[in-house]
Amino acid sequence: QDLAPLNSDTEADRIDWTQLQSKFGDVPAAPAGTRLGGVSKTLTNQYWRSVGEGYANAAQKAGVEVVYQAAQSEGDQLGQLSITETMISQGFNALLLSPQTDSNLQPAMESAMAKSIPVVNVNDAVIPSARNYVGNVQRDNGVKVAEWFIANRPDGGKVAVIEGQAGVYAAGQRTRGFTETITKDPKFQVVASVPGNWDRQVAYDSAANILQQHPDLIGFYANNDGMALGIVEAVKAAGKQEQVAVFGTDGIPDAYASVKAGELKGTVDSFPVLTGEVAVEVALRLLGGQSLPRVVVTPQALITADTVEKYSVTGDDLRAVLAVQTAK
Amino acid sequence: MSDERPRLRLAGISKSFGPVHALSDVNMTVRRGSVHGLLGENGAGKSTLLKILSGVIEPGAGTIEVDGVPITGRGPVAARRAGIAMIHQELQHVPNLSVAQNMFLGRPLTTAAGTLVTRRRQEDAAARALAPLDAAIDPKAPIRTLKVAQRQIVEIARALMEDCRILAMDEPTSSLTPAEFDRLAVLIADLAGRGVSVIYVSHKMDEVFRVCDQATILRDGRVVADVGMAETNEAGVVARMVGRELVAAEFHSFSRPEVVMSVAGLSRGGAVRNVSFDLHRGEVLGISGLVGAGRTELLRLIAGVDHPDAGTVTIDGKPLPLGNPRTAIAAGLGLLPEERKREGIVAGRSIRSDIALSSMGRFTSAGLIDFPALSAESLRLMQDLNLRPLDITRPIGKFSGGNQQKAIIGRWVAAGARILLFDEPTRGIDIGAKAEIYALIERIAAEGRSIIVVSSELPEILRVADRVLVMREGEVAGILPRTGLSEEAVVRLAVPQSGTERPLTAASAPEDISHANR
Amino acid sequence: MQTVEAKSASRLRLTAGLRDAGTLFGLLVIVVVFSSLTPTFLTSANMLNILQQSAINACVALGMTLVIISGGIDLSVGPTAAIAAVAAATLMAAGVPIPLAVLAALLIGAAAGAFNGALVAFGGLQPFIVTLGTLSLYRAIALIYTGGNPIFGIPPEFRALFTGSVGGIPNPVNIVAVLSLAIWIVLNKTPLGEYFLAVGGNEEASHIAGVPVRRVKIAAYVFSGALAATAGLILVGRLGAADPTLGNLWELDAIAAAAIGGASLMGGKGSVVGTLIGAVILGSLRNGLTLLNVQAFYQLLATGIIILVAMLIDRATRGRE
Amino acid sequence: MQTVEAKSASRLRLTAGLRDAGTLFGLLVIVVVFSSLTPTFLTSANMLNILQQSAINACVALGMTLVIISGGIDLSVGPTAAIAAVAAATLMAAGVPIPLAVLAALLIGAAAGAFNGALVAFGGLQPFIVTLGTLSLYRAIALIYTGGNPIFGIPPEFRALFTGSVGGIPNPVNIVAVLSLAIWIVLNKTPLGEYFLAVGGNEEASHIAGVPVRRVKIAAYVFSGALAATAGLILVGRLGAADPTLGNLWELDAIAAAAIGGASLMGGKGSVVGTLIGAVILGSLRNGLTLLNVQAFYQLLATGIIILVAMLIDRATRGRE
Ligand SMILES: Nc1ncnc2c1ncn2[C@@H]1O[C@H](COP(=O)(O)OP(=O)(O)OP(=O)(O)O)[C@@H](O)[C@H]1O
Ligand SMILES: Nc1ncnc2c1ncn2[C@@H]1O[C@H](COP(=O)(O)OP(=O)(O)OP(=O)(O)O)[C@@H](O)[C@H]1O
Ligand SMILES: [Mg+2]
Ligand SMILES: [Mg+2]
Repeated sequence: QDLAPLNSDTEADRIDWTQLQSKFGDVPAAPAGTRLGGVSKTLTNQYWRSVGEGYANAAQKAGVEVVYQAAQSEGDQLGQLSITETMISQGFNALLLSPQTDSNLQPAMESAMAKSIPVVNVNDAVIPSARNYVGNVQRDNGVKVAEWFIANRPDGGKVAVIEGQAGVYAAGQRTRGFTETITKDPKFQVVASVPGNWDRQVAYDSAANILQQHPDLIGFYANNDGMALGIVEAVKAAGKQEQVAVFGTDGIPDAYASVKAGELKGTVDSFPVLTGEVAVEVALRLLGGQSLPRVVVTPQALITADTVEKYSVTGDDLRAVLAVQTAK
Repeated sequence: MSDERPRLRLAGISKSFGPVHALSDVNMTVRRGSVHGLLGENGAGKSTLLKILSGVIEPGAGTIEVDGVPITGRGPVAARRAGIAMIHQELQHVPNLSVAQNMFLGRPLTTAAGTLVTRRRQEDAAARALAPLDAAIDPKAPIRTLKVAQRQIVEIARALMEDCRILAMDEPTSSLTPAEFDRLAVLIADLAGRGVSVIYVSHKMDEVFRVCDQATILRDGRVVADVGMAETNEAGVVARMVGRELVAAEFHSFSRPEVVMSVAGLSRGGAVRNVSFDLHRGEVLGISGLVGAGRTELLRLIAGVDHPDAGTVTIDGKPLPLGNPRTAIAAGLGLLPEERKREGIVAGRSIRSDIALSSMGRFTSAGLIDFPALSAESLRLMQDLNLRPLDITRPIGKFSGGNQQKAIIGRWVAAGARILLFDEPTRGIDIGAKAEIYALIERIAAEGRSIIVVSSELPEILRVADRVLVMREGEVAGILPRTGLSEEAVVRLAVPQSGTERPLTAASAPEDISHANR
Repeated sequence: MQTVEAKSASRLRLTAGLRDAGTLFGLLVIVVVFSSLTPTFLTSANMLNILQQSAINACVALGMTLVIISGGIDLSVGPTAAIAAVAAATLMAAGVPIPLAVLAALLIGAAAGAFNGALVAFGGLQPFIVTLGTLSLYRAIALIYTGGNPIFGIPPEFRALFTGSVGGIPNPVNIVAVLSLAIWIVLNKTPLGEYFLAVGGNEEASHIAGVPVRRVKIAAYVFSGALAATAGLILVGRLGAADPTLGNLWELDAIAAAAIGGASLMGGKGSVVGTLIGAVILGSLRNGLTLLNVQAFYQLLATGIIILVAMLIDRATRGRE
Repeated sequence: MQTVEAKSASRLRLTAGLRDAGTLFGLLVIVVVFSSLTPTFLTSANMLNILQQSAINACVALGMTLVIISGGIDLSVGPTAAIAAVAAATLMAAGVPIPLAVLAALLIGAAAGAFNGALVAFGGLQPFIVTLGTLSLYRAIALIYTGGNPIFGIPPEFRALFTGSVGGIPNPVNIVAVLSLAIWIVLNKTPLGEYFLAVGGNEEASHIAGVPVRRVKIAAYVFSGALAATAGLILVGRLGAADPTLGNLWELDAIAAAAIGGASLMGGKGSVVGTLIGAVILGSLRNGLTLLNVQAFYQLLATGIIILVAMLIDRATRGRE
């Protein structure tokens, strides 16, 4: 109760994921029969399935059970709350929550606290009363793409943003990060910033319209990869592949494939599998009685044709690559 | 009985709707070329029997044979294949489709390959079928723009068009004038002459005696008699139908000259033109006229259902704001609409709710409905109106048509209306109930209330009215006092003057017929 | 006469009972299946849990039932709840007394409903398309008003109203129980209820019979709006925040609850008890599937199948009417 | 006499024309407003763009129109399209010839429609609730089948069918034009079309007249399913991937297009031309708002307002019927 409302992007009490081991030592062994409950936004998005994969990997390694549930569709706020409450009533030892909105899991959060069940808020929407958060800095997703443009398009030009669902925290932060960073360079103009509702088709149509209005556009930033892949098709249909650079967010496998094929210029990977693994690690540390900083930052990286091979690895190899990157 | 195979044999037909035995072990035989009456009071089971015959509902038990061959298969299509055509009591149309489309619904005229509808051919054929009945009906008009009577004519024409062996007609003339019945009678005689058997249901005894040669009489779902029309008379038939004494009404004495309502210059479109008249306390004013003369529209204007273009209505000296049924009801008016099913009842609600619909305020205390009082009043009214079955919770849609009509009259009695506007009040109502309604009208008038009765049945108008207002093409053709009132006088006023006859439609033109015959 | 009355009264009760019996039977089947699959399901704690989780949908569905009965539909319930919720939250955060803020929220909900109703009744527009339009419009208002950010700073006394319980029953359940009783009375015991049923059953006949058709239609939407606002307040109380995206997809759940409970989308038919059972069916479904740890895709599958099966059971039990 | 006939024939045509004129007028207003705000809007390239973007919604809305006319509603069009799309994509990725894959997709769409129709016609269930159930069910099937992942590897020849153009007109527009003509003929020239109108206008009368009511209802859903599948294929061709979440919220757009185009959700009324105009209105709206770079919240606001205003204009132009 004494905690200030959490802002995961600016919270001062934070630590990078790579430092957990050095500062807090090994992950404490979990007692037999430990059960973790994960609740995510939706499974219709590859991103959240990958997070679940991370949960499963880490749980298996630690010899604990993890149950992973999700709402039936993105935006189903009450459904997600019901699922979470029901899980609490089943006696899980710790919860890993990725809420639909900042507030919709608050009662679950409170009843978990009342029962002293540790809760880890994993990525995206931020529960203000959350004691522990694992995830990346949403704003940086947009910042990284903006920085690419400033570095690689010295002449500047017109760019556009295709946003996620109106009113969603991650979408707002990503868009703001991109827009605020790129407009610091007066040579760039953000000529359009319109909703794509996380939907490939809507993004495609919006991109086609924007290209109609601004034939000299040089780039798109999309709040997620599904929309970015739709935009790529619109750009291809307009025959402007050379001129227009398209960036997405999330780093789903399809985006990697597209980057390799030279279609998508890049995506900001926030390494969902790793994020899931770190979240489980954090939960186990909390169960082991460790007192961790409030925010554990997971990595993100801009994936372009130059770097795609480097990041196309998994497991410990990927951890190694990312650890090096963070150290820099 | 003749030894030739009967055209139609119904054996042991039974049908129950829940606890109601609509039909019990009905046997009926119809000869080839016979016009066979099916008679009985409201709710006797006539419509149910004909619906079973035409495959619309399935019998609980029993068999149907046409020319000695049992009908195989179910549903309306099987019945039609067996040569049975039917005119339904409750007009069933698709409002947005044209007259022709409705007439050919379910068996469209198509191109040779059967893929496309040939609308033009349908319209021509429809016009030809309509011509002998009412040439003014445009086969292309959406049927919702037609008045009830015209729709009934369409229904008749549709059935006549079919190449059938048995034609069942369930109250085909309930909305028609005597003149139109005359035309229908000719067609029926012609059909019978060609060997078609006709089953004819009507509450109008004069019609029955004119067209029928045989009749089966039902009471409470059972056959009570099979009679040859030649061997009986109206009183004999009615006695068997009713099984009790008919109510005899005293003609009310109407003397008070006090005007309760005065209508001045009321107009709407071409339907009602500059209509003015006065209505007195305790008066029964009959309104007569041909189909489409504007009577229904006039009542709707007074009752606030439609907005007039011009004109005023004054009640007890106070002008009545027009165009809102609630102000009209508050001023003491009540409309019994012409189309019971569409404008009258809320089919799914209990008859109690329907009776109380316009007088909820009366049964409400502290914001809540006083259901015991409401039930008692509904029950009292139902008994008063001889409504059957006497079950206040039964959905009104499940009552027979005649009983539904009585319920709506009950609604206005409950609402304490002082001026009642009855549009075809006895349409589809049996002879016993009719007498009761006449008695009711007398009683209401004697209580000092006033009634306007629109009716296409001249004898009815002559029977109940103190004065008769005759409408012609939307205008008041004249108002006749009771003294010296006669059918001839009314008809003379109602019929348009020569030279202003109705326009002909395409169908009746010679070249079109020849074109169609090719 | 006394006996006739008594008989028909008892038959009335029986019919009403039979109508909802089909729905109840569907619920029983679901309860039996789930409790045989997981022992947790039938614990009293879990039952309370289900009721609590169904409360918000039930509240919205009550209003939806009135609208559906009167021949309309209200797709805008979610955004209506959102507007009311963010308004109340802003007021309370600004120090306005709780009762005043609640009243304001209810009035806003009622006004949103009245706007829908007026477009339907006076504009002569189809309810589906009107409320599809206001679904966007009201959501936009909520988002613009808040800039898309949830409003925190809800006073603890307000939250206590909705997180507390009386006699072991969570307050949201108590509130919805009281509201259900009120709506049941409105529908079954007042002229307005008769009018809802009459207008939905036959609008033209009702008009001729002097029923104030337009006002009745508007009233249905006003109830729906105010009840949606109530649901929004309950949620704010539970969440401790008012999110402008709150109420997403509520319309589908509410319509499903009403329809499972026997309301006909053609109007003129529906029951308060049926709708409540419908809401509990949907709540049990979600709860049971989560207890069984059914994965999201299969939950979706099960939801679809169970809605269809519940309707078929209901249909079979009730018979063709 | 000749003149009487000619007059009423022309009146009929005029009425039909007037019906859609209201919708057309709404479109004109939108076009005038947007083209005064941004010059790009009225360029021929952008007009083609709008048509292209409206094509998919138009395709779905055509089927929806038939279902609505026949007195039903189909909320499951999006998931139906998704199932058909992922099935076709899987087949093509596995090397099945394109025509076979397309045929399979259409059959799957038709089967999904037939299932809806059968539940409505034989199960006696309400269309809204049936297709609400299959909305979940079909989506679940698509997600489970693909594990939630989009299917890539669509053959370029298939894509060329939908990204190409004939005479400067993009192929999706051509395809939908041909389908519209076909549906127009079905609705206006065949017995089936008359039956759709009849069953939606008065089911009981249709039954009495011997119209095969059940088969007609099923046919409407089969059309809707097959057209949704077609829309799914068009989208796969354009995007180069078959996403199991494809078609999200298509039902609302399609219903809105049909309703804006004059279809009555009470059944018995609707027009192919009106629906097409309705789809173009919605397409123009999205296009114009994007061209003007209207911010997300205000896009939502504008969409809501414009739907309501379009309906009011339409209503005013058409008059009370
Ligand atoms: N669908 C139904 N459900 C329940 N009861 C019905 C139904 N149809 C008819 N009945 C009942 O069956 C009985 C016979 O009705 P039917 O309509 O056959 O009478 P009818 O002789 O045609 O009367 P009318 O002269 O008024 O038309 C009545 O008691 C009626 O209430
Ligand atoms: N809704 C309508 N659409 C088209 N014409 C109408 C409509 N209502 C009335 N009319 C026309 O107005 C005239 C008067 O009709 P009205 O129904 O008032 O006559 P009526 O004397 O009561 O005849 P009926 O015996 O058929 O009821 C008729 O010519 C009719 O065709
Ligand atoms: Mg009858
Ligand atoms: Mg009349």
